[in-house]
Amino acid sequence: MNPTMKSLGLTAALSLAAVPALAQEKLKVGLLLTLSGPSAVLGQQARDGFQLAVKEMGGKLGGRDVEVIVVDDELKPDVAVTKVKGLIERDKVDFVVGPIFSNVAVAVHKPIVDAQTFYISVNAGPSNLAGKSCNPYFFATSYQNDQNHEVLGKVAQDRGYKKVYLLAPNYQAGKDALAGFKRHYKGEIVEESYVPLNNLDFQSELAKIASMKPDAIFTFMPGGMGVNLVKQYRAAGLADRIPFLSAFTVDESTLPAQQDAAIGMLGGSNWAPNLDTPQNKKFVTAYEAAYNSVPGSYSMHAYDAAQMIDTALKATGGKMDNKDAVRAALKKADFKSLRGDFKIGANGFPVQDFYLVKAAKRPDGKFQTEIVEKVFDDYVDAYAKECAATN
Amino acid sequence: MSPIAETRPVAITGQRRRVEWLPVILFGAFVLAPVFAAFSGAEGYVLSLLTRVMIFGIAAMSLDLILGYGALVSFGHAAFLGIGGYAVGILAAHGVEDALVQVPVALAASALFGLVTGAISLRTKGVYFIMITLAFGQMLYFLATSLASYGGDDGMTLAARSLVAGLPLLKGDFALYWVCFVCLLGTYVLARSIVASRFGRVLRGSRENATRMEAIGFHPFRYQLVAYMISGMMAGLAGCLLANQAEFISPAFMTWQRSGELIFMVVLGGLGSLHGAVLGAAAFLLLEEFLPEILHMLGFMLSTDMQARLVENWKMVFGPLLILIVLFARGGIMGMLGGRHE
Amino acid sequence: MNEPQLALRNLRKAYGALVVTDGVDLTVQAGELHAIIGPNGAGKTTLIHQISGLASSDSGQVLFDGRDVTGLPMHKRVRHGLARSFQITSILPKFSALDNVALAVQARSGSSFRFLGDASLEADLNEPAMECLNLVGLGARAAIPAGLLSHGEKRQLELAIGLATQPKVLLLDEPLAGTGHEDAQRVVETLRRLKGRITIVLIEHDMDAVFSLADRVSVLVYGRLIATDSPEAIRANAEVRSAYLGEEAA
Amino acid sequence: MTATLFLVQALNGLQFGLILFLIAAGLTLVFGVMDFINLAHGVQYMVGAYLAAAFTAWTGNFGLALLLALPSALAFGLLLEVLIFRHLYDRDHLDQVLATFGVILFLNQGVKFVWGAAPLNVPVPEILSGSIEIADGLLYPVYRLAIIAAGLAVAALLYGLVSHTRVGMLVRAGASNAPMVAALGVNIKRLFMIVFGFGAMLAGFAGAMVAPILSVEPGMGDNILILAFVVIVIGGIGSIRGAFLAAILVGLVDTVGRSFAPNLLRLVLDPANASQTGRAIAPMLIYIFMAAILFFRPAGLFPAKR
Repeated sequence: MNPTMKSLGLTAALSLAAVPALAQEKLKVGLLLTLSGPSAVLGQQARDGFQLAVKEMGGKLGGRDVEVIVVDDELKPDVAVTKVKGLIERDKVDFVVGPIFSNVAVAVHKPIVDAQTFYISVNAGPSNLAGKSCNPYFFATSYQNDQNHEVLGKVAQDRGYKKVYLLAPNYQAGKDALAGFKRHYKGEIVEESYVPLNNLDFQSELAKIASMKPDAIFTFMPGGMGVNLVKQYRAAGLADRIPFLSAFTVDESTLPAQQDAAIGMLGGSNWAPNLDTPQNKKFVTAYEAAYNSVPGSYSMHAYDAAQMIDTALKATGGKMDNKDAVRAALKKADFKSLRGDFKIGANGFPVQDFYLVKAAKRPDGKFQTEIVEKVFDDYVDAYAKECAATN
Repeated sequence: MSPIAETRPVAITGQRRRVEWLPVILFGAFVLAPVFAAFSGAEGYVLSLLTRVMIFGIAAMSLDLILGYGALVSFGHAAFLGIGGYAVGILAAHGVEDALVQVPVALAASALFGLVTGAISLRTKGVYFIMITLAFGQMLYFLATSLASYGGDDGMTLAARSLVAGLPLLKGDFALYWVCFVCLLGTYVLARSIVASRFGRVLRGSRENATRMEAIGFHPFRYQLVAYMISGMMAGLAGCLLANQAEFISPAFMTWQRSGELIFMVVLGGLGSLHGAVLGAAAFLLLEEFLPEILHMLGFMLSTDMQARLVENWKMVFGPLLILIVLFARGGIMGMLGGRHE
Repeated sequence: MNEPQLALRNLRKAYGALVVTDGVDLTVQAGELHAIIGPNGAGKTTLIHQISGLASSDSGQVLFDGRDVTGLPMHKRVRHGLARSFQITSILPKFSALDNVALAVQARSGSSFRFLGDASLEADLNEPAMECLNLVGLGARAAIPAGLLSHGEKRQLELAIGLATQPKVLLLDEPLAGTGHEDAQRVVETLRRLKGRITIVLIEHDMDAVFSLADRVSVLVYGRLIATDSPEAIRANAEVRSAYLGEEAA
Repeated sequence: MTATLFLVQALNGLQFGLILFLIAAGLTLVFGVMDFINLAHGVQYMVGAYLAAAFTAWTGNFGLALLLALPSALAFGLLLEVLIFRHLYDRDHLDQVLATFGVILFLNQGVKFVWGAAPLNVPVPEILSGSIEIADGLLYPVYRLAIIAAGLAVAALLYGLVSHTRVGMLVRAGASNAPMVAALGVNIKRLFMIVFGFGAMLAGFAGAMVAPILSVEPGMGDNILILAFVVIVIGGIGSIRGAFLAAILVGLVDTVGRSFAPNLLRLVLDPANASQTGRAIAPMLIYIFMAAILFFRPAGLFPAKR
């Protein structure tokens, strides 16, 4: 099974030759992911996770041959809208899987659900899609964005930290992150510091942290920003003095660059590569063998998304024509998730456990996050109650 | 009398009389495209792609008006796209969903932004002008990212496309396509007219020799400022359309990379012909959309794995392609077609 | 005599320590053709820049029609009727000769903030422009892009553009510079025809032309006016001869 | 306490400014002497960082890697010059912008092709890895001080080169009047190559120096390129002195402004508003600063004399 890019596209789009007869036979899944630019690594993880699952199932999902069409959203929401219309109308995909980023997720939501196509997010979980704008065609195998932050707020509260310093990039997800942290943390927040998006240098914030001496810091610094922050935090000598709590900052996508600097830093997640379930062990081994890197939660979500489609189609006998039947089967999520305990809630988002994780070096010299303790059991996101749709 | 008069009768007036087939073909293609779209089996996609081409065509053309005819390299032009988009989005969020209100507000806001930033920017010349327009573009970009109630960095989805006089006329993809077509044609005709008008002649004169213009009694600054405002308003209109096409607005509409892409489209198409900018926008967007597939087809003799790698790294082909176009096709696409207007 | 058309009062300009215009006083009467001569580097072009407004003055005044225009930018002085040509040809090379001149006509006739209608087809602009071209003998070359004209023709075009602004005073900075004999003759003829109709301040190195055309001549040396008088008197002036004509003649 | 904090922030601003200077110096020279807009200057910085990362992985020693990265960055710059840039010198600025933008696209994807999309790691060299306590509880990393020292040393070296050598004289002359230098019979082609190669090496050096503290990833040069342009425009194009001053100013405005803007606003606004406004204004500060400078000095702080 190899990815087939939208090979018919050019001709089909601009000529009269459409090939509806053939399209019936293969199941088509469109992967809409960020594959260029600095954040490409996240998209690659998700793509590889999905394709690993498809490969393991013999190139079939739900008994049907599957064609996986990968497109790059370039992290431009308006480009993504056109590409997703291409996936739906030209390639006639049955499922859109992706994206990584919330702004893209929000932008493509309307065209996908308006076309009554199933939309499975493998990372982005913006609050409005979980709450007011929830939709029967939208599912997530990941989480609602706030949840990982809530884990750390709970941890900070439980550990009795009196003073916490918050640090986030100056954009919506950053503000949401801090809001999520504060949902369970009730102690004093000595400072809420915002840095510009794509900030390179945190020296001025680190100086402030050193002078304020909080009991812990909490931060959300995705991608390269997180790499910079972690390395600089370690270099400033703070790592051993002030606990570093973070989400989406220290994970398998950034650890190859952070390496030793990140060891011992704490994060929140719904999974870690060392989670002790048999299927997870098999997945991590197979992933590492195929792609020579440690899988992150992005790959795990995508792998689960493939499984979710597979079981749903098995339930409908491979048929897509009855959307309600497909939806009911998707919602049942009758598969063995890599993270073990897993259900789909009323708003299409998972009901799952969350863990405190810690960055560690494995005996083979590679880095990964490892589970410290379970923080939430069967946790439902805070927006689910705002969801009116009968999913 | 020197022999030049006999051998080179390059009469400007004669040039203008010649029938220009290129814009006719270009706009003809836009008229016929929906027919093909209807038969392609993916009409929403084809229409959406071509609608984008037309919208960016308007934006690129607006830039060509000041870049090609006024030599004003604005590196913050995407800001106007954002103003247009946010005018639609913010008004819609407050219940004002009619384009008859949104568009005038967008145009007024664009004109105002153009007036203020233009008045400051036009004090500088050359690269300094490029950079100060960039600075203003960046300011607006960061302002948009801080608008938490309008989605901040994530942007926000429009509940529906704008109404026209209370009616959902833009709802269908075909309707939006034709509205964009009319806007494109309208701005093209208007821009052509401006270029040839008294005003346009002063603008063009100022591009060639500002001192001479002052010596016959013109103050180029005033004309350049007004041109900058008009150009901004056209781009603002494109922003309104873009918001409706994507049914979404976000600060991503106005990054500096976007401004760079607009310059790119203009230069790719060929400076100073207006329809060249539309061609440039079409070439740029279609290449961006289809280059991965073209590569896929060209790579048929490679192993599927290599083929996938080639496709994923399409920008490694796109980049050198641009360099080659610059090095070997002076004057952009218009230059290649031998139809440079000026 | 009446109020002078143009008067300079103690005009000064310095670039750092180098004083290029050093207290120049000058009056030019309406209708006069006033020549300013002087050796290279005397500051003639700078003086024209100061009068026209292209360069600012450190101190002193430029009075035009009795009005102080010292602080006005060039484009406003032109609108009052104070036009100029350039020593180094300054035209719009991609515009036709006619459009070059028509643009100058346009500057004087109505608003240029008109966005509709093809300006190159406006008879109101083209006819006066054509007259100016005919006046300088370029009528047959109206449709040629200005950049393709010969050097002499470009000098004539400069003159036509200046005339098209309907100036009361025309400042001409070496209109004969670099022209061949025939072209020079044509320019001199044109100037002779204009003489008396408008006031002209002429900077020129061609002494034959200067002495045959000028009503009065001023001599500028190192930024100072050392003499202003009739051509005959200047010719006879010993100081001028030693400072200027002597070395020129040699 | 606030005074020490201010001192630390000023030190940070200085360090950030010096990194900017290393990049801006080459950019302003290439621009001033050759009148060439090189958008690809940012990817040369990125390539420097990647080279440092690759050589560190290979040799296991950052110092050695730095020594290897410098000539490699130089060679890479010269390769680009010969292959592409020299064909663009006589083109107008727009063509240059377009072609060098193509180079950016290619190289951003290229490093991903070679090294993968994930950020690379370069450990801080052992001897420079500690921190110095500059005030009670305020640690300052040694490596940062090393960057400051290296930046100042390069600035001094550049000053010496530009003001006391023949090439430097030509560079200064070229920045204010390139045709004149050509008329003097100088081999302009070779001068351009030297300037370009040197600029590329400086950018590469900056990239290599920051590799241990910043994430080495595709596209890392894009944002810094814009900042470098801001610097050279504020400083006055072609002026090394201007670039130095502007780089330090931008570094200080960004770093100090970011941490103290909310405090300053608190004097005039209520705290909630102040922190919100401060947050909105902070990322714009540099651009507001540039617009203000250009408003009063349309050709920068040290305009080239023409």
